[in-house]
Amino acid sequence: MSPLLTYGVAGAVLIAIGLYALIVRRHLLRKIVALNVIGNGVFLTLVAAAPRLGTPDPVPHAMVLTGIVVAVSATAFALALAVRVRDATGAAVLPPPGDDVAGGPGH
Amino acid sequence: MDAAGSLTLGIIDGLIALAIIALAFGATAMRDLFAGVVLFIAMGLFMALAWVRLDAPDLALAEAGIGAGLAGALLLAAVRRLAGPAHPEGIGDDEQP
Amino acid sequence: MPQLAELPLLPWAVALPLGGAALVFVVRERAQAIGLAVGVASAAVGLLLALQVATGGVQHHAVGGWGAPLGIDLAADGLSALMVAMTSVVGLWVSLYSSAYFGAGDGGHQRAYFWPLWLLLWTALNALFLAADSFNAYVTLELLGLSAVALVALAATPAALGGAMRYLLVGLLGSLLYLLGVGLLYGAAGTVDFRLLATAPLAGPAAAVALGVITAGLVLKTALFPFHFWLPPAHASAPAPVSAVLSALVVKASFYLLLRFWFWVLPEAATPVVTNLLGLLGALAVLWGGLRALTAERLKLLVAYSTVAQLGYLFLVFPLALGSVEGFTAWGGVALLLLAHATAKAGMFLSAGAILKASAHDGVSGIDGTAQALPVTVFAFALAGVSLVGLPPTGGFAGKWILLNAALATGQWWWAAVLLAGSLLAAAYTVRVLTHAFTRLPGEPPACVVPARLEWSAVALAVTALVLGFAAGEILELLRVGAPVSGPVLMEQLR
Amino acid sequence: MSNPEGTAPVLLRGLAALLAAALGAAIAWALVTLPPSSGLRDAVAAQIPASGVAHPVTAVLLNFRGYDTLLEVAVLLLALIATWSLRLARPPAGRNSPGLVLQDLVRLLVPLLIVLAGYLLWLGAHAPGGAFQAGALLAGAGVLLTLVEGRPLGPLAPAVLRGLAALGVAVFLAVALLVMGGGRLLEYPRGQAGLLILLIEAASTVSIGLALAYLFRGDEPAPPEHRR
Repeated sequence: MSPLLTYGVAGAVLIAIGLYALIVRRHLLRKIVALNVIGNGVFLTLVAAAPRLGTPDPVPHAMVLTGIVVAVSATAFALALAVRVRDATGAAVLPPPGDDVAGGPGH
Repeated sequence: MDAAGSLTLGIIDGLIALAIIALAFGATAMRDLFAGVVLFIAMGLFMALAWVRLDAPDLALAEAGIGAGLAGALLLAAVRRLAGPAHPEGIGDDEQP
Repeated sequence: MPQLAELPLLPWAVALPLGGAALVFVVRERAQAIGLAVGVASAAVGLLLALQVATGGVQHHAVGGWGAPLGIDLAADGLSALMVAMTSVVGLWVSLYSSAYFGAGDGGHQRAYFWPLWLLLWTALNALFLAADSFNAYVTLELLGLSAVALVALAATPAALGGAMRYLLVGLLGSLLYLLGVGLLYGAAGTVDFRLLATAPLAGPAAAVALGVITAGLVLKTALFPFHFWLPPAHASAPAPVSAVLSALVVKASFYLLLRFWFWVLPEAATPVVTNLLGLLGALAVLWGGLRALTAERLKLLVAYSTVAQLGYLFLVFPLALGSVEGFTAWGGVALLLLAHATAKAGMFLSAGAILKASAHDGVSGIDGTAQALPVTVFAFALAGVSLVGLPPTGGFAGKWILLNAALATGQWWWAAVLLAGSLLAAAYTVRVLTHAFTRLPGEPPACVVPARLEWSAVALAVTALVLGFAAGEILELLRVGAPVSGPVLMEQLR
Repeated sequence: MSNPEGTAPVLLRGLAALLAAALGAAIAWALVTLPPSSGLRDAVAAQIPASGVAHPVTAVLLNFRGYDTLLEVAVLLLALIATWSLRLARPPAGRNSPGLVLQDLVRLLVPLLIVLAGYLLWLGAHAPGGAFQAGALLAGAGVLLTLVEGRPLGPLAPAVLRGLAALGVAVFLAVALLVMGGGRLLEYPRGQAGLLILLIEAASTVSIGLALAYLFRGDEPAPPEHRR
């Protein structure tokens, strides 16, 4: 098996693991880790899908580099928001999606 | 490259891929948040190895520095903040109710 | 003065709000004045761009001079131009509204952060609508999602923070699925450019899986039933101008990308099963969203559920226009509905924000008597409601009527039934709000404490929704520029 | 979704597992059946001499697809603005005081990291490296300083700090617009591409390092007045 295919399949498995954890785990931090696992899976898939002849194609490498920076930016903000949610609600979990939650007008 | 050499490399690739998968599973399934984050960082380091094997040294550098290093530092800081006294639920006990 | 055709409006439509965002972040003391000025200028560029496309046809700009597939192209066809124009009009009035909405109450915190975040969101919208490159569209999607979530969290209530968190997680999953699909398409075609993808021989499992995950990711971000669960809490708990932007523009961005992929890149993948499934989910959204709006206890939640319902209509484009000979009828109807909803819903959220500033509590019953205190604002709400219901001569009517004709002309009367049922529900929830607003309270009418800019921005948007009905012909003509479907517009009964 | 007991969680977990497995299998299937191709490798190689840099990934990031990178630097700035807009509470002041040895070690490491970052930045023109890796090193130095001293940088006027955070976007955008003239956004004049790319990368490195370091800290050092 070529290394591309090995890591590509590993990427597919990571996406599956991350998606399962994102749905099932309740703690926000774990959901954020799950999203990062999905992200890493997508990055592996991206590179594995691209060049299969000769020397590597730099374009997907540049794309994944962009993806890594975007992912860490999103992770930093998500973690800060999770801490803020915990501070406001007392628990680092998503509040139930119940709609008519009491709350002040949007201001 | 001779057949034995490429077989060895194939085995190494398989082991790195398996390590990444196992660490990803552990990172999302660990009951202890801190341990989960540590596994996630370890996964990032193995990802860097994978990028080396995929002829992507730029990604290896970025993954080690940003993906594992900084994201790991951010996660550890968040674990510490969340483990603070303002968190009555404590850590762990995490399955969907 | 240089010729309109030669102005490089595509890059400026992105560069202007981006530079403005950086500037208002650094020069915080003047954020409001600079932000407003940049907003007005960005709106002008966007509207000029629409004019440029209307008079000069499809516009291209090869960033860096390389051209696809090596470089990234910007492009504006009729659809892009309309989306940018919509962003400009809504953005202009929301900017004006916000300049009076965010006071100095919390040490100027909301005001200091609203402007850079809002201008970054505007940047993302323009960049997304003008992207001719599917990977570049991924970066704009992330820029859009993160700025939208941050703007929701600006409200800082527990409800808003929870809503923002759910919105963020769903949004990030959606973008990652989209990115996965783009990566697979690159593997299959060796390009990420929309036009080159459209001509590439895409077939096999990779193309199918790519389209599947892209659709899943974008449907999640567009809040199509049953993936709408994240929308009402986020849209209802955000500050009012943010709610307006989210409902009017942000959900349209991911829908726009869906159109790019289904109508341009892989139209041959549209089997009746898929198109009817998307249409069915849209129909369920219309009914479910309408019912929930009818029973919602809070005013802004009612308006947010109305968004869930109105987004459902847009998905009728798949069974009615994809692969149909008279495709342009439904295409035009949906585009008109999209624009009418953007302006009407923005007007409705803006007026709801003003009403809530003057009412007892945020329950629907809390707005009793506001028609006396804020007649102008309640008028705006009512006018926006008329367009959402689809009564003549509003833009909502024009869109629904054309869509109705498309459904009947292609013998798919059941979609027409959905349109009618949705209109009845919209009428019911609008009347429900207005009944409360016009309930006279005993005693003196309460003093009006709302700045005039809040009231008149809402009116302007509601009136725009009305005017769209008269401009339907011109809009459809612009929409034909580079349209993926053709055929006459079947609206004889209207004219 | 949040039904404390009963069978719902098992059902949810089963459905989630099914969905995840189906998705993973579909992706693997797509990858296995993908026909071989060379992507844009040859197109990149053909234009490398005109790109101003010798390293293909840097050429793609800062020239061919530089517009992506401009928006990416904007995403990082956005993450910083968004995080600061949350007004996180500062963790309790009594943080564990680091040992003297650690402090000395950090004082030794930080200059080393900064020099290394400069080297990586310069290296990016012709070898793996560049603004993001260099920025990550700077951020690492900032994280160490935050751990030891509570902040990544010495006292700095708030507007200056914000200016440095926005420097990457500002310089990138300014160059992109200035070279446009009558032509295209980000179309470097022949012969000057290498220098302009280095300028953009240097400014971006500062902003990337700063943004990542302050994202680690979490709160804004000098938020709008009258906070809390």
